[in-house]
Amino acid sequence: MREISYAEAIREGFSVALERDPRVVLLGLGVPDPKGFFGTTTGLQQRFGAERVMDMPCSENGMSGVVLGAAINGLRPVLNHQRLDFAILSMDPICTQAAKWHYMFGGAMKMPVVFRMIIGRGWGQGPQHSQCLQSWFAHIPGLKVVMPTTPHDAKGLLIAAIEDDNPVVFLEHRWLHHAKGHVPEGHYTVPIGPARVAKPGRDVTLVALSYMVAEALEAAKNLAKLGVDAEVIDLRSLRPLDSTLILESVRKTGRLVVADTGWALAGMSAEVLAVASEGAFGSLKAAPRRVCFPDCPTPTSPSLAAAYYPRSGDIVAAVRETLGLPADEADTAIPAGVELDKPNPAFTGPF
Amino acid sequence: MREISYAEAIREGFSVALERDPRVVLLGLGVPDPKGFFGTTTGLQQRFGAERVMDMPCSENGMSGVVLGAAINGLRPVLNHQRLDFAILSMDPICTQAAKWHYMFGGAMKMPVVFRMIIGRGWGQGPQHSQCLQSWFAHIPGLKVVMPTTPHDAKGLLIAAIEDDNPVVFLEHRWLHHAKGHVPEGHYTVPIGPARVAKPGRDVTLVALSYMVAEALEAAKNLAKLGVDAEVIDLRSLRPLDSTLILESVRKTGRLVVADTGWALAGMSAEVLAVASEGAFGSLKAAPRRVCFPDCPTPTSPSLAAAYYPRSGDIVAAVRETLGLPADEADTAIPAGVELDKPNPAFTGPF
Amino acid sequence: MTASPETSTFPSQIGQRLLESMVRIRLVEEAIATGYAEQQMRCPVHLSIGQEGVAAGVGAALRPDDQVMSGHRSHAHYLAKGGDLNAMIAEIYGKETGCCRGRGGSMHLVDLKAGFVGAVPIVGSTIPIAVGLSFADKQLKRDRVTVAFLGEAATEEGVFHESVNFAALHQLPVIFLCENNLYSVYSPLSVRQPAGQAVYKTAAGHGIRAEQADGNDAVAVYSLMCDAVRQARSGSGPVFLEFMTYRWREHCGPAFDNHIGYRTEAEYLTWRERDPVEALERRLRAEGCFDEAALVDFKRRTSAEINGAFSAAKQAPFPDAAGLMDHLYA
Amino acid sequence: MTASPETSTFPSQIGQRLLESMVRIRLVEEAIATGYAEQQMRCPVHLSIGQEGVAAGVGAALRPDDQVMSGHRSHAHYLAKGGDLNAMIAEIYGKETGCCRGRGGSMHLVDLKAGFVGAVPIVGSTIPIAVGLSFADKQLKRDRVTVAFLGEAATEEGVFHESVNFAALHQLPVIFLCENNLYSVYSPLSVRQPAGQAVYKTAAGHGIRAEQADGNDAVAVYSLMCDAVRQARSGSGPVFLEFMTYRWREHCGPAFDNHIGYRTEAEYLTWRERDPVEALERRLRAEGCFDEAALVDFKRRTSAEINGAFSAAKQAPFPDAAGLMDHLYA
Ligand SMILES: Cc1ncc(C[n+]2csc(CCOP(=O)(O)OP(=O)(O)O)c2C)c(N)n1
Ligand SMILES: Cc1ncc(C[n+]2csc(CCOP(=O)(O)OP(=O)(O)O)c2C)c(N)n1
Ligand SMILES: [Mg+2]
Ligand SMILES: [Mg+2]
Repeated sequence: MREISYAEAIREGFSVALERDPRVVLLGLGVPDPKGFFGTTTGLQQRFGAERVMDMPCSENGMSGVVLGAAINGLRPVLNHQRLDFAILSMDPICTQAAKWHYMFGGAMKMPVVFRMIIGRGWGQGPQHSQCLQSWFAHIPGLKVVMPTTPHDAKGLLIAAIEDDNPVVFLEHRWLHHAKGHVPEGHYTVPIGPARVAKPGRDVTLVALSYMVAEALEAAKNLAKLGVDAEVIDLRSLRPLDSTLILESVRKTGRLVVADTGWALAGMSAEVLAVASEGAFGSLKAAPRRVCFPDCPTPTSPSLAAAYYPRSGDIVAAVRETLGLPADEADTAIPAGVELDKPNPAFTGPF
Repeated sequence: MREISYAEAIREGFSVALERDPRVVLLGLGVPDPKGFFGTTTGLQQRFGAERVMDMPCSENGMSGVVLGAAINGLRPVLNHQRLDFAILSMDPICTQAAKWHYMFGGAMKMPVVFRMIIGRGWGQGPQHSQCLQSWFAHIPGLKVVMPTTPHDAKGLLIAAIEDDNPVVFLEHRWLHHAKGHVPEGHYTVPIGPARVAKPGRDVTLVALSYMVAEALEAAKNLAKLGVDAEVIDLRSLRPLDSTLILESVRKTGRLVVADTGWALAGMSAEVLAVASEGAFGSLKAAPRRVCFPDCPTPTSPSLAAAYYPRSGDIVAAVRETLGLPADEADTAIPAGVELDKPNPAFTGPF
Repeated sequence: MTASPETSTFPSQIGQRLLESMVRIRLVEEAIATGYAEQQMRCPVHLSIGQEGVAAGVGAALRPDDQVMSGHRSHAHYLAKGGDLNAMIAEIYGKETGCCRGRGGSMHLVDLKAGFVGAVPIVGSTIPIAVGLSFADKQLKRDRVTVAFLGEAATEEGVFHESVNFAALHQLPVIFLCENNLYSVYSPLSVRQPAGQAVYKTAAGHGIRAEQADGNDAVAVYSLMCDAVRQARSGSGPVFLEFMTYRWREHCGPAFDNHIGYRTEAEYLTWRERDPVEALERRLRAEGCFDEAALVDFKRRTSAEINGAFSAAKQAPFPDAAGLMDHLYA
Repeated sequence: MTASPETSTFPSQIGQRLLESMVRIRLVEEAIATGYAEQQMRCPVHLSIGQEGVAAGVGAALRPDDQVMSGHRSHAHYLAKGGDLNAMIAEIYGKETGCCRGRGGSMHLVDLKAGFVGAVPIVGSTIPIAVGLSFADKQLKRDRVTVAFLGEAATEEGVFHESVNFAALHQLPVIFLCENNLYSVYSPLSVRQPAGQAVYKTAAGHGIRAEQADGNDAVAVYSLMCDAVRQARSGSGPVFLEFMTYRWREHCGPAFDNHIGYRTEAEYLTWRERDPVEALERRLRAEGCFDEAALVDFKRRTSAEINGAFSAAKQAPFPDAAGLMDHLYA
């Protein structure tokens, strides 16, 4: 089975989409840059031309409007942001415009547009280059929101997003880019909506998204050593949200820990807990737990970043609580030699 | 006891703040307009001068930055928006800048600024004049977020917000403006943080915010007729969130219905359910329920608006579910003569 | 006023057309104003009475397949571009037969067949979207032109500048069409833009052609627009046009509000004197090509059409609540 | 180049001061570049090597109590404004002794005592905040001036225009200080702004004074700035200054990257010839007021100061994890 990195999978997804449909265009600051937008666009401009793969002015708000107009008039644009934080300048076109036009104009027009945003993590990213605001987008009806974890899903969901007739927010975690995994060649899609059982298990449900799926899988491995069989669910899609799979799993395991890449208050983890308490109330055997960013802005210093970004040990600790197992400080200790501002080498895949 | 309207209470709050502290300034599109910004600023420019109560260009993003700089340099500005929807243009200055500067500059400076936003409701407001995005702001550490329901709290929380050294998002529901209630004269504050028991009860906890508190109180009245004694909690403050009071109530009643003015997915209602299932797991006797906007943009037509905006009957129906009582279509029927695009006359207060 | 289009001799045909276009808009808007008291139209309405010269001149200079976007004050633009009157009135009544099936209301008109691609009330938000329409047209090698209608306050939004910069960069076939009516709601220009500054000059700062002219002279609007359309369609890049005009009634709603204090009755009366409809009528008369009988007949027919639209709208069904989730996703 | 400040005769004193300011910045930036390989500074760093003329000229024209804001590339601005070197280096190392106590990193410098009020990496976001500083100064009748440093790409953000409009409207004492180094990361001006357009002209569109000059001529920067400061401080409103310059190294990080293809080695070499430090040295020499011994001594002292800052930073403690929640709320 062919294995390529997540970044290469994105590039392949773009290639396939650009090839199959002349209406697909890629825009974004640095999209054709020599570093290939973290290696995700390398060679695309050379291959498909500067009219279809293009740079743009530093005008996130305006350019988000431009891609909406282009979508109405027959193109299928993908607007790329190297950090989600930059896309915050365009909440109006994304959430007040794109999300609503099909509905509020009574179905008169479609809005096939993808807003792709990359999320940073690690020391130096700091308060304004690592915000994980997936819940903002997921909150808005009319949008679709995906957060693929594996290279396979990255390519498949990217193509699905581009082929979708609705605005899709495509969120990519920088720490997944180097991860390798099996990726089929050519065209395929992963449907937007269904979550994925990343690892089946019976004792506790770990619902995770994006990079935190890697940490959850690592946690599951360590939990196995404690005799705990964890089921890991990779949400993949935040809107629509696959409540069915979440509820099925929780009904089976009776215990729930949610691991998000962002903040807790009114975040995606809150939604998953709400879904479980509404839909699987009788099945829950213990209070569910959330593993999220601490409730403060992201600090830059490595010593604070180490205390800030949640890791597999935090998930293990939360699972212990749901199982009534005694806490163990070793869970969250930082293994010697591990540099917390780089992706854990254990996660270079394949997943 | 003196009773004045919510709008008058806001105006009084501004008056008191402007009088006590020369550093307080009010900015916003139409702040000094002849209609007095829905009657909430009438006469203030005449009294305090055009330098302290001023109009501005149609530049929400830029002006949000301007008030931050003004706050750093010694003023205490309040930026006013006639619709929350307009403030969406300024998510960067509010959430990426204001919320983080005190923290990320190591405490070097304070950011005493208030972003006041009014939320619309009713037919004609439609998809872009009635968005209730309180959860977006509540999600962001570094902000404080309040949503007063009563005239008393409107004035007290407004003064508290202006006197706070942190950025405060002050959310006001248009349908509360005319409601009357007791409001003390002169200076007083309502602390940011604590929720309020709007009506004590034993059988079910209704957590509501802003205008939905009025609907929840109406629901409580109708539930009493069914022999159900509901406790109504008015959140008032979304960040910090008063988990203690929520948990106390849920531990007592064992049942929870949350009524929000906005969407469910990753909204404030999700957070309240999450808090309850984490913190009062053992006490919950039935699955909690959420009463929110349906999961679509806000339609304009009165016939759709009627089906869209949640009302007291929806809360009653949800309470029935938590109590295992049979559903009754009469709950949600629209009483003859009620015009759903206007505030229910039953809610003209006093609360 | 930097423009001097040839305006002294013009075909009587276009004069009559502009006059009828303005009269039709005026009659529709007045019918809305009158009907508003019945409280059956309850969404916010922003009337263009007094500003019809701009819409008429612009509409007449465009091809049916050219496209237009607008903002909160869009009735006139919709009608001038050939939008369906029945669908507009029904929309304002919130009916299933409305152009948005009642989902939108007055501030969200659409008629794709007529090239009226959409309007929204967030000031400035359609400007980049209109630029995007022209971007796609250019990419797909269509020779259409797009007009982005905007009020002068929209030029204070940063997105206006981002849009102009991008349009200029790619030489897109888009016309930024600014109606400067001196006010944003109750706020005069003096509290929003620097003294002595003119809106078209700000636009010109981006290096594009920008002109200012009298918006109450429909023929001048038409001439300047024809020229701008020629430039845009030929691939020579965007144009910014500013037309000075004035709304007669309150910002939002059917009433007159000169008495509440944000502007003077005298100012209003000066502009009232410059009624674009009467001005053109006078001119046609002077040039000996005013067909009074034809206009009377046109008004009669149009009134009947409007009455028909209103009674159809009133009788039309409201959207069924069962369709609440329609069109959430395509 | 519209400016022609009197630049042929200038006091040798200011020449020496500008030279030392540039040299100090250069030495600090080179020390960061050298130390970067040790991988102990890991936050993104955006060096100003090649652009020192602008920072030096601006810093020298300001009073200590005047204020400055900047963006991602702010080391030079911070130093030129008198920011604490030790606190800056410690901040880049993420240490508790850093100017943000390690919470910020290179892209978030602050030194209120020196009037360096803050920098953030979101392009354009400090521009309106700087305008807000000047707004408060005007309201509180202080005679301070504020400088908003920005790259030429920041002028593409709508918020730049909103900021200029507001500053012009209220005649605020703010100077928009644009360093045009031709690139935004790897993107040349040609993919971002219309051909033939100059940034200062876009700014001038708002009706404010706007000038362009050579940013590698520190004396020219200083002269123009002195003039702009006089205007702003006297209440005559904002000024926009564009200084053409060039960064020598990669956008972010310590390396040279002319080989990767977004710009040519030839272009780089042309600008390398125009080194602002060497240019001023040559000029001082020509005017007979170059004190070589003093410069050698200055470099020696400065290197010692820098070494001290680096070793102090390396030895300083990291923030204690227990303080994670410090300063969440005031
Ligand atoms: C972003 C935004 N800010 C504020 C408003 C409130 N608002 C509605 S219409 C309007 C006036 C806009 O003035 P202008 O663009 O000149 O158009 P006019 O009403 O004069 O036709 C304003 C400020 C809004 N709808 N959107
Ligand atoms: C809003 C926003 N968009 C994009 C970026 C990514 N970015 C970081 S620095 C930079 C270049 C800005 O160029 P310029 O303003 O000319 O400054 P220079 O780097 O040339 O000094 C960009 C685009 C950002 N930080 N913020
Ligand atoms: Mg106007
Ligand atoms: Mg640059």
